[in-house]
Amino acid sequence: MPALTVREALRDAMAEEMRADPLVFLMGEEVAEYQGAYKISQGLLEEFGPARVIDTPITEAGFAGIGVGAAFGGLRPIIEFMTFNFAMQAIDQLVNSAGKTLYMTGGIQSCPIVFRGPNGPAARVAAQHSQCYASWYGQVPGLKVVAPYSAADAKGLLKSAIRDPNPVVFLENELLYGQSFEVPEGEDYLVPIGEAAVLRPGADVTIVAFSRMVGHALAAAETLAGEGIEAEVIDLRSIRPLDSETILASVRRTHRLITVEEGWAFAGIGAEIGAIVMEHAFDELDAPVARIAGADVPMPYAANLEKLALPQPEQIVQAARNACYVE
Amino acid sequence: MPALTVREALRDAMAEEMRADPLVFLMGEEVAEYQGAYKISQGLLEEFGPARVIDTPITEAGFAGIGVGAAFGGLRPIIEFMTFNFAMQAIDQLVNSAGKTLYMTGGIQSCPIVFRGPNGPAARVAAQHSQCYASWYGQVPGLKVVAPYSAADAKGLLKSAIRDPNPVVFLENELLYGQSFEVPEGEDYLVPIGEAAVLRPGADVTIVAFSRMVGHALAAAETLAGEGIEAEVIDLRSIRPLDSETILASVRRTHRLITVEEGWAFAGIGAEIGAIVMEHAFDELDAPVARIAGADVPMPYAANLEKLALPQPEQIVQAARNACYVE
Amino acid sequence: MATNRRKSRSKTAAPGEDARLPASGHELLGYYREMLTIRRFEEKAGQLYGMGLIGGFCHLYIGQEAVCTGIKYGLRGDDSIITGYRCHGFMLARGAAPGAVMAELTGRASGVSRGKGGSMHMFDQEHAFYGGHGIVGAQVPLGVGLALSHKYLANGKVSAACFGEGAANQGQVYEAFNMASLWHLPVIFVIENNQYAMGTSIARAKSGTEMFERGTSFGIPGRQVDGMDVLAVKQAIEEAALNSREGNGPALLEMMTYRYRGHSMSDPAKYRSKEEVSKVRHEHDAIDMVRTRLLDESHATEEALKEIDREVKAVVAEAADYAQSEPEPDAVELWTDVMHAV
Amino acid sequence: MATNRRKSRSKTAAPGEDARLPASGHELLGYYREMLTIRRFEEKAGQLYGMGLIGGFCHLYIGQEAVCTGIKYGLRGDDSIITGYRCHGFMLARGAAPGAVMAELTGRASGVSRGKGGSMHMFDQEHAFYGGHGIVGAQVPLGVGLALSHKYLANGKVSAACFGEGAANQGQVYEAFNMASLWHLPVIFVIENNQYAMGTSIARAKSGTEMFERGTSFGIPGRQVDGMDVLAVKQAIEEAALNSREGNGPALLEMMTYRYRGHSMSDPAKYRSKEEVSKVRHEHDAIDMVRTRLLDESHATEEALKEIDREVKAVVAEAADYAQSEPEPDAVELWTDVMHAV
Ligand SMILES: Cc1ncc(C[n+]2csc(CCOP(=O)(O)OP(=O)(O)O)c2C)c(N)n1
Ligand SMILES: Cc1ncc(C[n+]2csc(CCOP(=O)(O)OP(=O)(O)O)c2C)c(N)n1
Ligand SMILES: [Mg+2]
Ligand SMILES: [Mg+2]
Repeated sequence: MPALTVREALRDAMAEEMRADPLVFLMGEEVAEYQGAYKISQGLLEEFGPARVIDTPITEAGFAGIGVGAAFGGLRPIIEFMTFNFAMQAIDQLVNSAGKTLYMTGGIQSCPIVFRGPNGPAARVAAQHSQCYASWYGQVPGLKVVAPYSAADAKGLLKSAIRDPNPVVFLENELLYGQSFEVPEGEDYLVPIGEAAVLRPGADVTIVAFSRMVGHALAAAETLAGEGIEAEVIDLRSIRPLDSETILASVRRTHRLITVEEGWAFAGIGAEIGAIVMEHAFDELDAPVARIAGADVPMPYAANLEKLALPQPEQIVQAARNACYVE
Repeated sequence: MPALTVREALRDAMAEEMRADPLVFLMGEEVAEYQGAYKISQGLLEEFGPARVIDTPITEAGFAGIGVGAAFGGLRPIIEFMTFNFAMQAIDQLVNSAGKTLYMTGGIQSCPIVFRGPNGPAARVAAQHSQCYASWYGQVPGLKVVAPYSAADAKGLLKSAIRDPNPVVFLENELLYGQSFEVPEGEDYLVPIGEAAVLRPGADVTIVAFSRMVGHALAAAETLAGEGIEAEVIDLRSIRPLDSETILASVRRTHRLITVEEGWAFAGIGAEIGAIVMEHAFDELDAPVARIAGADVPMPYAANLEKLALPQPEQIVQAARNACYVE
Repeated sequence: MATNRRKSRSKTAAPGEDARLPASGHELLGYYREMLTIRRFEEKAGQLYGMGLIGGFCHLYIGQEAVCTGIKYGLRGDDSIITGYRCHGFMLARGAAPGAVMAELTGRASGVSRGKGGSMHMFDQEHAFYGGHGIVGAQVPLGVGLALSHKYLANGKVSAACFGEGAANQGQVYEAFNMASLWHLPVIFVIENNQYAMGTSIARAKSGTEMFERGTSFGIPGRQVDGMDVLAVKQAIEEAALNSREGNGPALLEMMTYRYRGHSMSDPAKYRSKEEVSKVRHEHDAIDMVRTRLLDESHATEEALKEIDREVKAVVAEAADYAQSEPEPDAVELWTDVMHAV
Repeated sequence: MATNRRKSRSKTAAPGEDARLPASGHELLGYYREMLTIRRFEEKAGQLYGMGLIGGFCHLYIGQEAVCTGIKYGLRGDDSIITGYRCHGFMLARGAAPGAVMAELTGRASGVSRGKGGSMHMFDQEHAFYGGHGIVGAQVPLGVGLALSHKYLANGKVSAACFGEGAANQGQVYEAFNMASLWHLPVIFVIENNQYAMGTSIARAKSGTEMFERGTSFGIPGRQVDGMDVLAVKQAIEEAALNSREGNGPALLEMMTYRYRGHSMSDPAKYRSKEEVSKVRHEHDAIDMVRTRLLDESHATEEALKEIDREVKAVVAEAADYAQSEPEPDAVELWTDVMHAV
């Protein structure tokens, strides 16, 4: 399998789907002539022209709404937010116009659209540019929410998202864009939305993470293996629908669970996973579910504070040790 | 103690604080001449005049931002959203401008502001007008979030919120506006933000709720008492900071916990409470924490479906029975 | 440009004061019947609301009938239309069955949205009507998105995005103006200026010039139209649509109209005098104007018009009966339509 | 109105082509020194960024120095100013210590925001500077809110709300225009039109007329100003401030300027030619224009100006040293400043 960066994988996913379906188009700030603020749309303007790769003014509510209207009109828009922090300007269009319309119309009006862009902390961009929105969007029935880690999943999930007849919020991570992973070849490589992946099997403790934190979870598992603790690492991949089956099956084997996310713990994805496990596998738990999450503060700028604000592999290792009642 | 409706209590809180502090003013859609879309600001224009009770155009992002700027400039704005559904247009100003500025400026710039209005479902207003935002705002460090049930708490908490040097999101409930409760007299009656209240003591099971669901919890407790199950009912009152101490103390006595909220369960307040209890009182739990929440669908309009979508006291009763392992 | 930036007629112009726009008796009879159907339908909805059969927010269109009717006839049948929560009139104008619309209001399984959307959320894809939106102003970018789809598909269609004069202050409206103009999209922005946003008169919410000039700095020509005159509305829409279809981009039309009832059923409308309402009702009513002309020009007799009134009443009564007798949605419907299965 | 709606001079006017605005040598020397300090400071910040001592987004103000300097001198010292992320120049202009600003860029405890805000989030309450905001356009309603506080407190102050020509398309800007005009608030909207929003030239993002006319339909008089001429900026601000202070409400000033560097440190700026940049640099540079005039009018010798250059360099070098030698915030700072204790 060839190695691709997440950046290339996302670009390839869009390019393939745009080749296959003339209704698919990309719209957002700097996506065309600039080739994307983070160069995700490299080459797309050249291949597909300005009618299908559209630069917008800096007006998120407006172009998100235009995207939803275009989806109502039969197109399949991909809307890029330069980051999801700026999607707060448009969040009403995502939630109320895209997410709720199928239900409100009793099934008459579909909204096949993908909203994508980097989510969560990047590096040193401080409080207004570092928020993780996984649990906000994840809360909304009517939306699908995806947050891949590897390039293969980025590609396979983005292709699935573009083909999906429902609105999909596709949360990327800027710090992953440059990372390389093996990616299966072929235009038919799809990853279904709603399925988590067991990236590393283990009998002693389950670690569930998504997006960039999967890397931390794998690193922690490696360390733990050296200490004789076999951690099972689950990459959530989808936030909604959430693959509780895979998580529960693992917990029924390991009886211990650590959740990891970069966003704030309060009412986060870890809290949700804990609640699900409590509801369905309470008697299986030999230790409380532990949440590793971003510190409960706005993101600081200073390098040392930023590091302290973000989950580190060592914290996961320690939580796993605690769960296994190992000193 | 005199009985007041929640509507009157909120009005009195604002009026008293406006009398006491000339920097306090109210701004929002229809707050002045119309006396509030839900008549919360009845009489305020007459008493305080148009410089302090300000009608705005329908431009939430704009007037929320103006409110934050006015707070930066030394005033103490109360911003009314006609409902919190419309605050999604302005959510960036609440989160990024109001919530994060103190931290980003290393403590230089305060933002003493209250954002208030009805939150969550009303009656038959369907999907776009029925969302509960407690867990979204609750997630954000830098904001305080309050959601009272009784008129006394509405008054005491709103007065505390107006005096608070931090930004406060004050979540009301339209269906409670007309309900009457006893309210202590006197301008000094304050309820501190961050303290839950045990409304009914009980040894068998703890029920935690906030806003209108407290009424359901109390009704369920009454039914349960008839069955010999003594439920302790906790009114959360504040969402952030969350009073974990009161919840944990109760769970350490009852060993059973039911959470109730009108919003969606996914990454909701119930999930957060479950996670906290798991982290701090795992061994105390004799049954899994059960979440009662709004159905995982956009709010339907039809009367029968709407009822099915909302938590009902009978569900709480059943969950309590299950937690107590009673048939 | 066929349209121009000056007012074509002022809202206070008395009926018949301007030269009447040409229209056949057949045409006028059609407008009469359709506008009357909307009015009677809305009056009936008001009654059912009072009886507790309709819940939540219910925004009646009474007084504004000429706007949706003129838009319908100024556009082609497959041109798209989108509006806010005050949408019943548009549903009827575009051809939805009155019974199915009323059954949506009563929250029944045979409602247009199967009882799930209610008064504010009605769509009719067959007739290219895209709702029915509850968030003030949000439909405006959506309408521009429909126009984008028309241009993208090169299907020759035009999009009409309708919103109130209160909504016209919303920021996303200006974002939509900018992109629509920049990209020459076939969209007609229609401001239904009924003078009030809930309890706020336009003067208390709007700075600057008249609303129809709010697009000027975005390169969008604006025009004020007598929104009580169905023919004036139709003509203005026709001109703007023709122009948009030719690739000349958006237009902004400000329809001067008036709502006779409160903002929604819960609004006692104390912010204006009874005289103000009755003056418009008696001097510049959309339906009366057509009625007078039908009689003046001898296209119809009093008796013939009474017969139409009776027929319309029967249609509406039947719709109301249907809406009351149909069953509520099945409980399982709570869980359907959240997502399409993949 | 002292301001008017026509351009006062075009951005392409060559230096000295217009009649020079009156200014003493002392005054001009001050502008020279201050603008040069900003430029050298920003150049140094760029170097530190290249060395990895500054992280994240860092937007330099090089090329635009006349705007913040002219604003500073056109306002009173206690009038409030707010802007976006491109805020270092404003901090320096208003009087923050260069060392503390640079230490913020390097994320140190003695930075103006104690290392917690970084490049985009700097405030200086003592000098009535209110940031430093990362969300494009969000500072505009905030600036109107500051104006509301001035009017409410009747303190005679004016608020300057600065934003880019890209930000000028944001919807909340128009919401802010409307309310500021409706309520006659003392706010000067200042568009810093540097021709590009990241990689997007103004023509690719803006429909319609020139930016300074975007407030016209909200009743806000607009004016285009040579943003490279510190005296022109100062004069336009003075006039608008006087007018606002007298209770006549907002004004909109479009400052025609240019940024010489990329949008932020990570932008290679391939969307424009080197010639375009060097033409502005050589023909219409803000600092050169003052320098030339100082020499022309014999207010200073080459040697005196060189001495200023040396002094400025020393100030900036000292700031850079300070910013590199100060310690990072204490770990406990992670948890402080989230909330005021009650
Ligand atoms: C964003 C938002 N803010 C507020 C509301 C509440 N609201 C519903 S209708 C309305 C008035 C709108 O007036 P206008 O645009 O003139 O339309 P009209 O009702 O007169 O047809 C308001 C404030 C809303 N639905 N959405
Ligand atoms: C709401 C929002 N959208 C997008 C961005 C990303 N962004 C930061 S600066 C910028 C360009 C702004 O250009 P302009 O307003 O002209 O100001 P300039 O950078 O030229 O000073 C963009 C798109 C943002 N910070 N906020
Ligand atoms: Mg109106
Ligand atoms: Mg710019």
